[in-house]
Amino acid sequence: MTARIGVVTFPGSLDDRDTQRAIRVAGAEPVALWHKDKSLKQVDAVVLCGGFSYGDYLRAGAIARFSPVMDTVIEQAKAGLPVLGICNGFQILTEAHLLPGGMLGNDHLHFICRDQKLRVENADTAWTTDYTAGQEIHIPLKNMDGRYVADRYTLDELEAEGRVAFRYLDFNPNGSLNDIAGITNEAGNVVGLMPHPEHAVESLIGTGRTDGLPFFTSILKKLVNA
Amino acid sequence: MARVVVDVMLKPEILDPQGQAVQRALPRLGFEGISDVRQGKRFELEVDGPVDEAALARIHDLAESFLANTVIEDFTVRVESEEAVAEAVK
Amino acid sequence: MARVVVDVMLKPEILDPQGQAVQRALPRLGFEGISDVRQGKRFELEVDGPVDEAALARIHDLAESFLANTVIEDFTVRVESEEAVAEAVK
Amino acid sequence: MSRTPLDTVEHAAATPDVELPWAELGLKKDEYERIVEILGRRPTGAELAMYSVMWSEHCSYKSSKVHLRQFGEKAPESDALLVGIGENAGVVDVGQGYAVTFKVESHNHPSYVEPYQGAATGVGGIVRDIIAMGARPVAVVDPLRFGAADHPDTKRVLPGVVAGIGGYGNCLGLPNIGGEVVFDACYQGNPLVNAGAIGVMRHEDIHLAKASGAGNKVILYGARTGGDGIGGASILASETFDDAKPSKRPAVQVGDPFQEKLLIECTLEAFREKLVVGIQDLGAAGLSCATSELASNGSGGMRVTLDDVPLRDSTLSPEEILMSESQERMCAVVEPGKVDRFLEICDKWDVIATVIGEVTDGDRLEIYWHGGKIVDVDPRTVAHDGPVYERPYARPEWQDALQADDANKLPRPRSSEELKDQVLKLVGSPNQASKQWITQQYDHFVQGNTVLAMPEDSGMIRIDEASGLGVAIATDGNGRYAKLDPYTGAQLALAEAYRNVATTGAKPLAVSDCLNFGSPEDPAVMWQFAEAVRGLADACQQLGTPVTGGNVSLYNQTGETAIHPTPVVAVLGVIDDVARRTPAAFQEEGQLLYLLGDTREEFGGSAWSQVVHDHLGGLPPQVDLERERLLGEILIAASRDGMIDSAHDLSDGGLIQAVVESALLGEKGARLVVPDGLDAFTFLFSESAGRAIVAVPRSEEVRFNDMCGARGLPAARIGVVDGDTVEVQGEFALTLRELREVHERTIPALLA
Ligand SMILES: Nc1ncnc2c1ncn2[C@@H]1O[C@H](COP(=O)(O)OP(=O)(O)O)[C@@H](O)[C@H]1O
Ligand SMILES: [Mg+2]
Repeated sequence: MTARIGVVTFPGSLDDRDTQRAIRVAGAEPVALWHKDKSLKQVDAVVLCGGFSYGDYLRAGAIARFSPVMDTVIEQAKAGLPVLGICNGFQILTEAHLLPGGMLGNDHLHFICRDQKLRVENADTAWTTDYTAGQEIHIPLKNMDGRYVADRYTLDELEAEGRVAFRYLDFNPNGSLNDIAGITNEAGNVVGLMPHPEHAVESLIGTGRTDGLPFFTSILKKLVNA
Repeated sequence: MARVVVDVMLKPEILDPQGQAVQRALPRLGFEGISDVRQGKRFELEVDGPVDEAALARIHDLAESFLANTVIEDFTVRVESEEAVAEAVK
Repeated sequence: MARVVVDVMLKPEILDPQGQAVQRALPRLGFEGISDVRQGKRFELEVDGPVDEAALARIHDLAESFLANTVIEDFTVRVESEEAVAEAVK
Repeated sequence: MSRTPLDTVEHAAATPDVELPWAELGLKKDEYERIVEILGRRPTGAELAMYSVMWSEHCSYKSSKVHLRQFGEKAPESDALLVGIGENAGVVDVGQGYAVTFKVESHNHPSYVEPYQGAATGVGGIVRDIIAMGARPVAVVDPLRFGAADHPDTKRVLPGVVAGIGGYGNCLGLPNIGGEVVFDACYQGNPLVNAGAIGVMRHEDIHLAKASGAGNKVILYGARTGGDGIGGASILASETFDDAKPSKRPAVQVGDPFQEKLLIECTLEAFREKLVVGIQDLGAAGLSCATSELASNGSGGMRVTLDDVPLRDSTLSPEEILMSESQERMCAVVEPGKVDRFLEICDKWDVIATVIGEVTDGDRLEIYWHGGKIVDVDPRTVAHDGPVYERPYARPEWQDALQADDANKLPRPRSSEELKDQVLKLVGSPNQASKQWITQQYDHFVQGNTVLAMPEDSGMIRIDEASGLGVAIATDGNGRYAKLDPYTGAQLALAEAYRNVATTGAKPLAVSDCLNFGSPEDPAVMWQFAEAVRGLADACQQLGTPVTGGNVSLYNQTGETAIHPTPVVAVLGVIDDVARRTPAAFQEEGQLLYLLGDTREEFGGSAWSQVVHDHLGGLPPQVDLERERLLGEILIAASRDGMIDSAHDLSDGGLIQAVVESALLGEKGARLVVPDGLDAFTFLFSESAGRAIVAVPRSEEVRFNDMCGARGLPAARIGVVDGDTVEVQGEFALTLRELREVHERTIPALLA
């Protein structure tokens, strides 16, 4: 059997089909979810993909957070459903308070698209077990609002609990505090990050690296072995 | 030191996609009775020295030539006074 | 119909690169004597019906839960009154 | 509502003496008289609005039409061409049942006035052309020209334009895979913001802009209509923009990329369910254009009730509604039985959609407002029978002197040290420096099919996951060459774009262009235009790549001073399997570097003459299209048969520029030897066309040489991929670190 992984399409989602492809490449079954439906079609995990939901008007992710589908995602994530937020998905997760802190415009005020070096800091989350802690990987990054901020207390807590899942290496592309590229919730089922693992699953495409594939194989193994 | 506020809004005839997106989201959040939303920018300038006519005129120039593009935006300049602050509902 | 204005600014302890970029450009434009610039958002809401305490309270909720992300932003709500308008230097 | 009587058709017939503001709307007296003659009465205000925008330079091509005809007349036989010039965009067969549509357009004037929004709405407009053909947009490109890199206004215009193109394209989810950034003082008050888009569809999904089938409904969907950009079409194209008169500033529109993204998705869903008979995007001239073009291309007439158009501003007059250029709107013709489903799909995507009229039996376009008929015209007279001018043209008297001022006679470096300094100066000059600061503001990865993007010679997109079928696109244009000789300059633009596509391993198939020139009322400019079109049409014929569509932008001048004539050419190519694409980066140490083609002493218009001597004169490089074709065939064959691991075309900056780029990209140096018969200076800086460098694995050397020998393509072994310096034996060596510093520092230092 394989796992069914839902990918939510909001108006303005851009990487929904890419994410579905990445799930397929990893050997799982992608399931399209629609923002107006409360139902998650009984999927085993959910990915909130990249894009500009609602144009990212107001704040990135702020309007999407109030869609019907998010009511269910929030409820089930709290009950342990694995949820991965990539870029806009990460922004939605912070707006929904499933992850602490907030996302602001890049400190250099420009959109930035680059092949970004990261360190995997936490290889125990639902989405990172196929990495090893400390592993250095390259994943494409592309965003306007990638600056992770949180108050001192929250930052200290994240660091102390090992909940910084990914950190930027060599170059901080957006002014994120503590070079944070991605974080996890306490339970490790909800993970958000700015870089785009779904764009790094095929050797011919994009930067030609496949460093993003373990996200999808990690969750697949977890779900199949569960 | 005084604070001068420059508000920059899109001209009324110009499409404001951001304001529209906010407005369209309101019913979903259970808000009724707001017939229009416009979103603009607010600049808070901390001015050294007295904010006299001359200073305001200079800030007006700044707003016109730099903070706003008057092809598509209108702006207002005002000194943030005690009264205005008092009126704010925090 | 009345207009309610919600101003949203980044919390003071959070870096505001937009405001900084404006401030850094000032000397180039020949402006001196502005020691700090912060840039935020201004929302103009057109409210149907009277803007009484209850209405303002609702808009306050709206600002708190939606227009601002209070993890990173502060906001103020105010009725745009005759006084405020009069004070504006156009 | 209004106190003055509505200017209906009846009213117009009854009041022949009413004066209308035809001059203010940009019409000439004889044009107005022709309208009166066509109608047999004075036009109503609404009719006049329609004619004035549709007969503007921008929409009617009245100055350029007589020349553009050559693209059709000289079009080479091509099995690939499915839809040619005349539709929203041309369509090319790329095999396996796929068709590709692509086109380039300009948004020059608005981008000068409001760089962010001007450029953003330029992307929005070209993407709607692609959707209107039935295709899913898969990529954008952005050929750009700005004033001097160190001019203060460039610091206003460029960052805004780049942010606007990125802001819109990124938000739409379209990878940006190519373009150009050129600085030259001639573009100071007239930056060129051209934008191109590519779309992919199955053959059976091709849609055309026509309204057929009496009773079919006309549905307007997308954004509400507002008061923005009114008259933009006529004013933008028929007046020289003049900073001193704000009243003439064209109104600028604000784009809403989110709305456009919804338009794409809901349009494609409607296409998938075969709900659409005809479709047209609303761009310049808004509803005037969409209704008259749909009606005139179809079999019947059309009746429209303007009161049904959803408005953002309820005070708009019918004339304004007809002229409004509000963005993110489309018009579809749908059979009555399918209207409900169409509206349902729009509703699913939160897109406002309204039936505003229907196709009729007759052959008239009739538009109603508040119950009165305010337009009753033969739509062909609006859309197709605009004025055609045979503008006078003459070779400018300064042309001879310019060509006589031979760049080959400029002082050349006298020592190895000087040669090295000039190399550094070249690779760090704004035009040759890395454009990464700009291109990293564009999403290259979205859609997950990008095989190659900047700074590769062409952008490449996979269109079929199973077979690896892909398309490539490159845009080029060198205004300096075209200024020296517009005929040759246009051919060089094509040659370069063609070469760029072939260098990555794709077979060039078809061409789109954006022709940016000064005022057609200046005979010298008109001559440049005529020569460029003739050159391009001849070259397309010879290379077998038909022009499928394009755009003309005139009046790019300030006062009497026109920009360099700047024909921008886009070439589209196809590759059977993207796995065989050839990148520009050096891949492996020890691979042999070959220079393909002939190197002559050709410095006219060169980057060297600009950077070192601030000089423009002489003749541009010669064009040999047969050689270009042969070079292309060799590059494609070598990629297909695995004989080369990297390739880079030679263009502005010459060989050294190309070697430095490939070295920095691959983080591997090169040792070069000046081949027999050439001096080091010419070897490094000449801009002879028809050349490329390739890196050949040693195991393939014999096979590769045999192929070039058999086909008669000069191929000289010039060195080897090696180390961490670029070394020219006997002359100098520069470390990659030093080169990178010089190459990558320039643009951020000027603009960040
Ligand atoms: N320079 C050109 N070369 C070839 N075709 C052109 C050129 N300029 C315009 N055309 C063609 O003329 C037609 C009308 O152009 P245009 O008005 O730009 O189209 P649209 O109405 O879709 O914006 C199109 O088919 C276009 O491709
Ligand atoms: Mg069109």
